[in-house]
Amino acid sequence: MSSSPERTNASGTAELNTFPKLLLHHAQTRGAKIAMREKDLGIWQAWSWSQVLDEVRALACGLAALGFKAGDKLAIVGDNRPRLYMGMAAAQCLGGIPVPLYQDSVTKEMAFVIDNADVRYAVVEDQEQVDKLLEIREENPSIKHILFDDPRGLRHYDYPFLDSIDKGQEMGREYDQANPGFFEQSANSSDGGDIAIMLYTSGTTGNPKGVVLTYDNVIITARNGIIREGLTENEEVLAYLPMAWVGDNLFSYAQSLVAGFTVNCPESGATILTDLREIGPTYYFAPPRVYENMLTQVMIRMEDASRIKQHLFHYFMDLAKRVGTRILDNKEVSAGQKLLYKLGDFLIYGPLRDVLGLNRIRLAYTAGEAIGPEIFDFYRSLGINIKQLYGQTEGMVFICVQPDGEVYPDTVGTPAIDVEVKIHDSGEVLYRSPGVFHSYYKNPDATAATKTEDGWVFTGDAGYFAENGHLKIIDRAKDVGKLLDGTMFAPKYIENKLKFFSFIKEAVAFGNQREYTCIFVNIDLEAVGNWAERRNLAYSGYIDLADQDEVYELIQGCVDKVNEDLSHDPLLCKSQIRRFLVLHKELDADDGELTRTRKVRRSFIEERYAPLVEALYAGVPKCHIETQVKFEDGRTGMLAADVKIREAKQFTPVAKAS
Amino acid sequence: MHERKLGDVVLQAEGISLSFGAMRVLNNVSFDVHQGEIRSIIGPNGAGKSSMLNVINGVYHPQQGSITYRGETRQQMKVHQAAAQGIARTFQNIALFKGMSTLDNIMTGRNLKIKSNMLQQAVYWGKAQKEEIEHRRKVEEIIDFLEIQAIRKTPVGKLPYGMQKRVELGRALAAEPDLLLLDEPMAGMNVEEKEDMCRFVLDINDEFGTTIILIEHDMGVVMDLSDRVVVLDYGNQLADGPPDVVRSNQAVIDAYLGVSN
Amino acid sequence: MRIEQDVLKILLAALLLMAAIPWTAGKLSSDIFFEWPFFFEVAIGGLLAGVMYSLVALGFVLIFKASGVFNFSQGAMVLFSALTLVGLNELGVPIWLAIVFTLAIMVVLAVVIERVVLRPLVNQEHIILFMATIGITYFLDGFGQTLWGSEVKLLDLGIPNSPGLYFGGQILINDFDLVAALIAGILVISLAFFFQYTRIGRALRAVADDHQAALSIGIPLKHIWVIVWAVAGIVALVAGIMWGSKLGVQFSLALIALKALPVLILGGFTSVPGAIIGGLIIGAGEKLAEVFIAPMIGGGIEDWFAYMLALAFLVFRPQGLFGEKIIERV
Amino acid sequence: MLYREAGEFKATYQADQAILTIRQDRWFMLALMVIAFLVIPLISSEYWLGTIMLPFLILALAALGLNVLTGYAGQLSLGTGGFMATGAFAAYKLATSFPDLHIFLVILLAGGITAVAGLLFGIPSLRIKGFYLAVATLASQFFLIWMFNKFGWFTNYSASGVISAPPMAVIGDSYVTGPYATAEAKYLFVLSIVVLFALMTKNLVRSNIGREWMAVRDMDIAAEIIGIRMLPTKLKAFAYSSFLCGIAGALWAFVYTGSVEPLAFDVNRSFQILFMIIIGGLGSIMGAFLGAGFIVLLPIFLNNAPHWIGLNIHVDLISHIEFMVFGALIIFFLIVEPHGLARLWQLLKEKLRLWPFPY
Repeated sequence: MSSSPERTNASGTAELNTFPKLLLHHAQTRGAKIAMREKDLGIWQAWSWSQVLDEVRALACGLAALGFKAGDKLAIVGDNRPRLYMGMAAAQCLGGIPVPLYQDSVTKEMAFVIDNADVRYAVVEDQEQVDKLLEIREENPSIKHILFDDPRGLRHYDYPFLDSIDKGQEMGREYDQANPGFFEQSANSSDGGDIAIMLYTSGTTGNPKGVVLTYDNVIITARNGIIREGLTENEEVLAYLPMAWVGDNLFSYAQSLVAGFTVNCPESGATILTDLREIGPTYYFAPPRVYENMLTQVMIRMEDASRIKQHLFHYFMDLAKRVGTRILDNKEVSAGQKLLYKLGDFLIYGPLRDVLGLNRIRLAYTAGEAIGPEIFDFYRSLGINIKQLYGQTEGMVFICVQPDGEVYPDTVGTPAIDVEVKIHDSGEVLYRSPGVFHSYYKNPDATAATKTEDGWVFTGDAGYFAENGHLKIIDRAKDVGKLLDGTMFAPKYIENKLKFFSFIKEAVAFGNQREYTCIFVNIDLEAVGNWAERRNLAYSGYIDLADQDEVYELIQGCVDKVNEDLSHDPLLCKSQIRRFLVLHKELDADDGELTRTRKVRRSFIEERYAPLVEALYAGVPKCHIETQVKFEDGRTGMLAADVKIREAKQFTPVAKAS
Repeated sequence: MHERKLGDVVLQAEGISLSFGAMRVLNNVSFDVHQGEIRSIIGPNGAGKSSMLNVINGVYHPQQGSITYRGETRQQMKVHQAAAQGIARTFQNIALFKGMSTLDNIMTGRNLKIKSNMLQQAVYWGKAQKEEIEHRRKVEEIIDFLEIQAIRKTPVGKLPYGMQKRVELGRALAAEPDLLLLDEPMAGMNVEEKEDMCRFVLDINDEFGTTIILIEHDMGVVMDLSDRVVVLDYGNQLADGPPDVVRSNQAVIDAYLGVSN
Repeated sequence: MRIEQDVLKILLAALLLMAAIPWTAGKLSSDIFFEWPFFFEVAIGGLLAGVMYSLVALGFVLIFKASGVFNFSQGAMVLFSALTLVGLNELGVPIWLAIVFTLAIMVVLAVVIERVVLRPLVNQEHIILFMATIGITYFLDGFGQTLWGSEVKLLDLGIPNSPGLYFGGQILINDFDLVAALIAGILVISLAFFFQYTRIGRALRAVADDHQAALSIGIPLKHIWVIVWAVAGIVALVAGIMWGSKLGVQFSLALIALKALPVLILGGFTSVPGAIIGGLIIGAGEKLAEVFIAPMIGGGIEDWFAYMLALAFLVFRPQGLFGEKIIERV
Repeated sequence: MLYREAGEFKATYQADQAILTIRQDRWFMLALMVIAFLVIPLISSEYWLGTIMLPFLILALAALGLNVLTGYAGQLSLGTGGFMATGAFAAYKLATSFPDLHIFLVILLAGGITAVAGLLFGIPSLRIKGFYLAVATLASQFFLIWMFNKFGWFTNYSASGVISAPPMAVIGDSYVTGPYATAEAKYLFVLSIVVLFALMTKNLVRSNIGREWMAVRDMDIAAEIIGIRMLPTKLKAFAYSSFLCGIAGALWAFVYTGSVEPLAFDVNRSFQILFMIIIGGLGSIMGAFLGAGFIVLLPIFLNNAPHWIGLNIHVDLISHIEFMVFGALIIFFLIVEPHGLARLWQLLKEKLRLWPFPY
């Protein structure tokens, strides 16, 4: 689409086209400004841009001293820690390529990526990651050196190829002195077209693929995002999503380096909510489940509030539902309502935003999955400018963004700056942008299958442009199937609609090449557990709770509502859910049922629970199943259960299919 | 596990006998503790284990016997003397300062290291504040070590049992002790909490080289953690030696292990 | 056994000291008149007054023993019972009936206190309960005076209030004091019996040692509290009658409680014999000191001498003469 | 509800350990100070300043002292009145013996002398605990009052046993005692001292010594085992507590009443101060002020309330009712909130910070 005229002169000059150059630039122009913070030892420890540069410089030189060469791959594994981000920058300063990995992946998964990406060096967080790498190294001795951040428990690890980052930096400083000019020279040596980073997509099927992105891909896209949303160097972001995920790389690394704003790393997983409130980010990014959890928490906590507060809350939330989003979008609202909303802002919205830590937010994104319209509207009606974003690793995130004032919950907005989007005849969405990836690493076939000669990328998603010009995504293109009668079947679409209910944590829909739609449901243990407690239902755990008749009634209600909803959709009205069951086990990434980003692996599940699927279509009321499961400590065991199956209510289509 | 090298004897209890009125609590108990060792005391309830710890850090004064600590032999320790010489401990029944936060509890553990006087503290300027900050940093390291960041400012009375035990360990660690007495640190914990606590005990021994005397009922834990074990039964010393030796000692099996089976 | 030997030693030392100091003082200073008969006269007067202290202290001990509450309002209860008694009497109720009514009122008061104050505070720290009894003190002081007025009232039970000569006419003793001591003595002995030989009495002692044990013998804690407070109320009434007919019924009766505190310290909070012996020591010591020591240092030392005496004891026996030694467990 | 804290993060330990960590609290405190130092003297009548604000501030200071000892260090004391008397008489002797001594020094030294007295009477606290100690402190109360009554030296042999403060000025002729002193000057003088010592006390209780006190209070045996020495710690509490009480006594005698007899500091004064900290909140600086405000204002309210509703009640009866109300309130507070007004304030604040959530 049209490129914006500001782009070419954005903060920008042609020569600031790599992260090393940007880092040098910030250290020079805003050296004393805070670049990163980390809550450590009870306070927010800060690094200014020049301190970041010093550390990166030492680390880079240290890596060089250890033999790291341009083109080498550096694995980064751990929670969001400043020194791991610095590790990324250090690799880039040497012309190397950082490869961030998911810190919670098991050794096997990690071994694949390390092998596939030809990783030679690694900068990791702690003993846990070191242990995994040591195990991998036994099979794959190509790892030359490992640096770790936190020495706890590693005192007695005596390996010649294992050192702390401190030690690495110490070596680096010596190396730096011995080789004056080396760092500057190598930091300035890369160019926009060079490889910046490799990010592994988790992929719902098969092994992950390494997406190779150039500096231009990353930096131009990051800059376009900054321009479109008017971000400044004064933003504060909280880096809490996995570093291996493209979103974190864009928001907590690339955009920070382009705009010069501050990245904050939380103290630990257990303190994220506190840390969020302390920092009060101005620019925030979270996948829908984070917003969902937050909303669930709000509702659960409000349940225990006094009557007066509950009344106030519900009264003003109703008001917000009516006028909140309109006020946010600067649409016309009567003066009385406006005044009332102001009062609500003082009594409820403001405090709520503040307690959640979202009070200072100027811009919040959600992406990765469809977000429930209720959830979405909840936040917007509170006055939080949350917008949906449609993106992919292959396009360095930005494909479509909801423009200010034109936010519709069921669409993902209009194409981002410099992005062209079109719909393929098959219904699949295609795009072309500066962010389009270089290639899949060592996988030309996949590259060719995804990216056309002239740079168009198949997203794999089915969708269409609505009348208002906004893109609407239905489902993964390959998942969109047909029922036996030829009706369109969009499983993800149905699943998402189910998941919008707080009681339903996961849903898996079946129906392709079958007579009708059936689903598996995973209840949300916390929400349903709370619900059960309030009704004095006793239960001993997930399996027990999932099996209760009352819970089935509850879920039935949700399923019926989805069916009613579907009956309004011209394309999907006939794919209403016929039968459903509440699965006796929580779907788990460790069992391969979910991806690391918590997407359901439908075909895997279909295979694994084949007897249940069969039973759904056989019309029987109950089915016995035994499943092998992996426990947290790594042991495996068998889980047996009798799972009940229920029928869902059917609705006559409201709109006729055109 | 790496090879363990034990140092010299740091503590020697010699013929300790303790009674309250007609009640004999300890009867001629003798054992030594080496630098860097994890030394366990086991025995059934009422065997005198806690009393032994109380003798070591001066709460109880034995009628007979002596304690040699760091080369100095005393008939009895004084409580603050023991503390000043680097003996810290945790308690069987949690003995935290209930009105204070986690942070303040652990800060209190550093009281011996604070040098500023009352006037300086009243003015809270210069030395006193500098000290507060210095010690806060140390305490934060302990909080980090014990992974209790999330409860830093919570009043300890509000914490669950397992967490309170952890805070108490933190308070003991704050003194940077040479000898740490742990009185049933894992009592009443679930498996997960026990595992964490075991890890902390090992890490403390490992990272700081702290010598540890441990009272524990969970035999699995004792056998895993300890270098050597003393077995007490009604104040009498039944056995003393490495875990596997003690485990196969017939007197111990009869008096203790047999009972628990 | 050892404890009792200690106590005997201390008592002996106390007596010797009490005699030795004035004797020496008399020798040293011509201002002080010292003669043995006079000494004994003073000492006996003191001992008899001490019995009355014991009576008030007994009320404290009862409640402390059974509920661990340090009942600061014992003095207020003395005042309140005396005021009620005289007030009823002034309304025309015959004195014996007034006593019965007052007894009933004190029992009701015990029930109310248990219900309104103690039950909501069960399981609170002792210091909180202590402060609550200070609240009760203020309330009762105010309530009694609001109800019956604050002017001094006379209470005449017809006990002769004239000095008599005893021991061969050498020693002058007030008859009233003798009668009062006798009544107090009877009360003390009957209480001792009550505790020793009745089922409830034994239960009360059990409570003091272990609340669980008390529950296991089938008496609810709240009943026990009501009983001890009622008994303490009755003791307060007796003390109120005695002190009231001696000094007149007025606000200063409440201050007698302050006199009883050193007795408690000396005797131990948990010991009935302690309260008695403590009372005797304090009573005698105070009088002797007032007569023989006070002139040397300006007089009027009654206010604090008892406290200083008790304090001196405390430093040597922190748990009081008969209190149980506390072994600290960790 | 009123709090907006998102984005207030601490980058240094100084900031994290500050007395008021929330920005809005700092504003509130600033506003309070402006009101106390500027607005109140400007708008208040002489009656308000002289008969309400002065005793309020001075008793708050005494309550602060007692709260250090009882609320923080856990040593129950019933001898506050005695220590206030010591401060008053020490100040009197100092001011009359050394007429050139500055008022500030007189007051400070009087506090110092009282601290020594507190130290002496604190010695038994090593051996005796709890109620035994409480009763022991009564001994100091009675002994001290007796002493000041008995020995003419303390009153410079005044026949009535009453001491009167000589006129003294802070600077030039801004008198704060004696007949030339204005209510505003007295108020500001007392306010400055009280604010200064409140701050100092806050500093102490958030420092090592404060933690040691609380440790001794919460579990003395554990405190000892981690190396806290009982005697010095308790004695420091006694000394500092009596220091503040002494200053309060000196201010009471010199600035508030101008002349005073020992009975002004009898055991009822001790109880009054104790009630302040019970109602205000044990172990809280703010509690001392809230409690003092409450106890000072309540009698005024009780005395005036019948008139407002047209009742005419005899003074005696009112004073009896006052007793009852006090007693009932004490019990009420202990039952409802044993930690007093300060805890209620704290809870309210927590509620406001978490609003609209209940926890």
